[in-house]
Amino acid sequence: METGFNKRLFIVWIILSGITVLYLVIDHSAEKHGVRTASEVASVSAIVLALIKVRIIMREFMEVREAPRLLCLLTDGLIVVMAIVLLGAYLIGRALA
Amino acid sequence: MSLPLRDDPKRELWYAWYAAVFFYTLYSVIFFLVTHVQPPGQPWYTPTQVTHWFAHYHNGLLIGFALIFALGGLSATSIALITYSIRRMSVSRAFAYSYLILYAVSAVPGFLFICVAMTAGTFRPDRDPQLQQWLYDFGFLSFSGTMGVFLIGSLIWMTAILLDKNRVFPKWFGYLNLCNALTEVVVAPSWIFYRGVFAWNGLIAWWIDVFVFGIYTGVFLMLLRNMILREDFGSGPLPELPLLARQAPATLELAS
Amino acid sequence: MTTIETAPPTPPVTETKRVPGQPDMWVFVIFESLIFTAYFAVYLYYRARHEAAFLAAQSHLELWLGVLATIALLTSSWSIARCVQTARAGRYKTAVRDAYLTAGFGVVFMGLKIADWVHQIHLGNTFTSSQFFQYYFFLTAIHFVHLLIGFVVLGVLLYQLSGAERRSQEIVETCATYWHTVDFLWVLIFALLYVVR
Amino acid sequence: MGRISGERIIFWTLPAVAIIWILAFCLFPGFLPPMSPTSSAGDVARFYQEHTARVRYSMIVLNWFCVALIPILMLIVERMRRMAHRTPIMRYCMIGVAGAAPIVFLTSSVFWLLAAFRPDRAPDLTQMYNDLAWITFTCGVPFLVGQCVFLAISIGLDEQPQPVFPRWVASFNIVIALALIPAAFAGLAHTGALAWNGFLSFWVKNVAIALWIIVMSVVLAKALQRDVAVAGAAA
Repeated sequence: METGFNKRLFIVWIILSGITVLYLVIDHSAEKHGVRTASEVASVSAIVLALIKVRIIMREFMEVREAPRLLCLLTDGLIVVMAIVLLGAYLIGRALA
Repeated sequence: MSLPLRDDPKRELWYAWYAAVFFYTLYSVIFFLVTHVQPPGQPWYTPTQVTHWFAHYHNGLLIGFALIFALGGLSATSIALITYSIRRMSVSRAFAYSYLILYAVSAVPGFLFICVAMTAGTFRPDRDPQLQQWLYDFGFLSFSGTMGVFLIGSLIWMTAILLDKNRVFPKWFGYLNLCNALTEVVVAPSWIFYRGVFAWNGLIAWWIDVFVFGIYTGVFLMLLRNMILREDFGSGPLPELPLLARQAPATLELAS
Repeated sequence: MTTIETAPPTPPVTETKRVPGQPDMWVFVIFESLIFTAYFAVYLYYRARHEAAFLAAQSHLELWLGVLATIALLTSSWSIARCVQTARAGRYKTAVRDAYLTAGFGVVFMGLKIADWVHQIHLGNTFTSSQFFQYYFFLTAIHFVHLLIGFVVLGVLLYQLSGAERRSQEIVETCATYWHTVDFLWVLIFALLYVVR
Repeated sequence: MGRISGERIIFWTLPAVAIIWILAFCLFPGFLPPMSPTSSAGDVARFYQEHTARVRYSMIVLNWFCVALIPILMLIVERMRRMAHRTPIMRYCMIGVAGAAPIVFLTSSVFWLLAAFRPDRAPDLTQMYNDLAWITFTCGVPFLVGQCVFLAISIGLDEQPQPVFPRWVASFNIVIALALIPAAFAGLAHTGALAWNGFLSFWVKNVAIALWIIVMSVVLAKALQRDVAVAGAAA
C-alpha cells in the first residue's frame, strides 16, 4: 500500500520534471537562426503548461484529490482565474502593442 | 447590536471599536477625497509641476491635513483594541506590548510626516520649486516608504494568533497577516523609481498594496467586532473596586 | 457552498474526504496566489506591450539554470509530499529524513538562485538596468522571501516530528501545504520569466 | 513601600523638568513673541544668523527634556489601573499616544536645530526648515488631544464611590482638548488668531498645555497621596 503511494508520487515528479524539460524544446522552437523571436504560441503554451503543472502539484502533492469537493472547486477555480487573468493580460497587451 | 449603553459591560470596547471605524473612515475620506494624496501624485513631476500640484489642491491639502492634526490621536483606538485582543490570547504579554509600541511609534512616520510636509509645501506656494519638490518627495516617501513597522507588526500579530489556544482570532486571519506583511515589503522599490509599476504610485507598489491593505483592514475590523460580541463579562454590576484592589488583583483578571 | 448543494449527489466514497492540514492555510494559498496573479498580470501586460526590449533583456537569462532550479524545487516538493505520507503512516524516522531532504533541495534551489543573481549582476543586469530585469529581480526576490519563510516552516515541521508528544499530523500537512505553495508559485515565475516570449 | 517611593521620585522630577522647560522656552528667541509666518526668507535667515547660539542651546535643552513628561504620563496610566474598568483598553490608548506626542515635539526641535546649523546657507532653505519646525510644533497636537479625550473617557467610565480622579477632571480634559484643536488649523492662516503666532494657535494652545500639566500634577499628587494612605492602612 505505502509503496504504491510512493510510486504514484514518483510518477508525478517524473511528469512535472518532464514538462519542465519540455520548456527547453519550446524555447528552442522560438528561435530563428539563433535569434530569439517573440512567439505567441510559445508564450501561451508556456503559461498553459505552467498552470497544468500547478494543478498537478495541487491535486497530487497537496492532496486536493482526496479533499472535499469545495476545496477541489476552489483550487480549480483559482487556476481558471489565473489562466484568464494571465492570458488576458498577455493577449490584451499584445493587441494594444 | 445597539449603540453602547451606559450599563453595557463592554462599553469601553465598543467606544474603542467605533472610534477605530470612525478613524479609518475619516482617514480614507481625507486622504482620497479631500487632500488627493491618495492615489499619490506623480513621482516624475518636475519642480514646476510640483508647485502647480500644491496650488491645485491648496485648500483640500490644508483643511484635510488640519483635520488629521486635530483627530489623528484616535488612531490609538484600533491599536489598543488589537493589543487587547493579543492580551486575550494564550501567548506572552511581550507580543501585546510589542504590537502596542510598534504601532504607537508608526503613527509619526506613518501619517504625521506627510501632514507636516504637505502643509509646509502648501503654506508657501511661492517657495523655490526645488524646495517644494523636496517637501513633496518627503511627504510621499515618508508615507509610503516606512513599512517596516507594519511588516514586523503584522508578523507579531500573526505569530500570536497562530500560537493562541483561546481562538480569539481564526487561524486564517493569522495567515492573512502574512499576506499583508509580504505586500508591505513590495513598497520598498518606491525609494528607487520615478516611474513605472514600482514607483510610489505604481501598479505594484501602490495599487495592489493598497487593495490588499484595504481588505486586511476591513477584515480585522470585522473580526475585532466579533471578538467584542463574543466577550462575556456577564451583565452584573462592575466589580467592586475597593482601594485595596491592588492587594486582591484576582477580582479584575484583565485589568492587571 | 451553493454549488455543492445543487450538485448531483456524488457516489458514496469509501474513505472520508478531508482537507489536508488546517483549512485556514488554504486561505493563505488562495489569497497569496491571487496577489501573485496580479503581479504576473502586470508583468505580462507590460511585457507584451514592449516585446522587443523584454526579449533582448531576457536573452541574458540562462534557461538551463532555471530548469535546474525548478527541478530542484520540484524534488523538494516531492520529498515533503512523501514526508506527509510517511508521517501519516507513523514512520517518523523516514518522515524526518524526508523533511531534511526537502530542506536540502530547498538549499540547492537557493544556491542556484543566488548563482543566477550573481551571474546577472556581473553581466550588468540589475534591478534598475531594464524593465525586464526590474520584474526579474522583483519576482525572484519576493519568491525568495517566501522561500526563507519556508525554511522557518520546515523548522516548525521538524520540531513537530521530533517530539513523540507533539507530532500533529495537521500541522505537518499545513507546513507541507505552505512549501508546495512556494513550489507552484516558482513554477509560474519560471515559466513567465524564462520561457514566455 | 518601594513602589510608592519610586513613584514619588518620578513625580518630583516634574517641577525640575518644568523649570528647565520654562527656562529653555524663554531662552529660545522665537517664542516671546512668536516668530511671524509672514516674515520674508531674508528676515528668517537673518533671525537665525543673529540668534544662532540661543536657538541652538535652547533647542538642545528642549530636545533633551521633551520626552521627560513620559514618566509622569505613565504615573497617570498606573493610576488608571485602579479605575473601575473591565478591560485595560483605555490604558493602552493612553500608552499609544503618550510616546508619539513628545516625538512630535522632538521632530520640531530637530528642524529648528537644522535651521540654525548652517545660518549662512540660502535663506530659502532656512525658511523651509523654519516652516517645518513651526508647523510640526503648532499643528502637532493630535496625540495631546487624544491624551485628553482618552483620559476624560476613562474618568467618565470610572464609576465607583471614590473615583481615582474626581469627575471635574474629565470635563477639564475636554476643555483642554477643545483649546488645543484650533492649533491644528494653523496651516490655513498667515495672520490672525489661527496663524502659528496667533492668539489661538500659540497662546491658547501653549497655555492649555501648561495648565494641563499643572492641574494634572495636582490631581495626580492627591491620587498618589491616597495610595500612600491605603498602603499605610494595609501595612
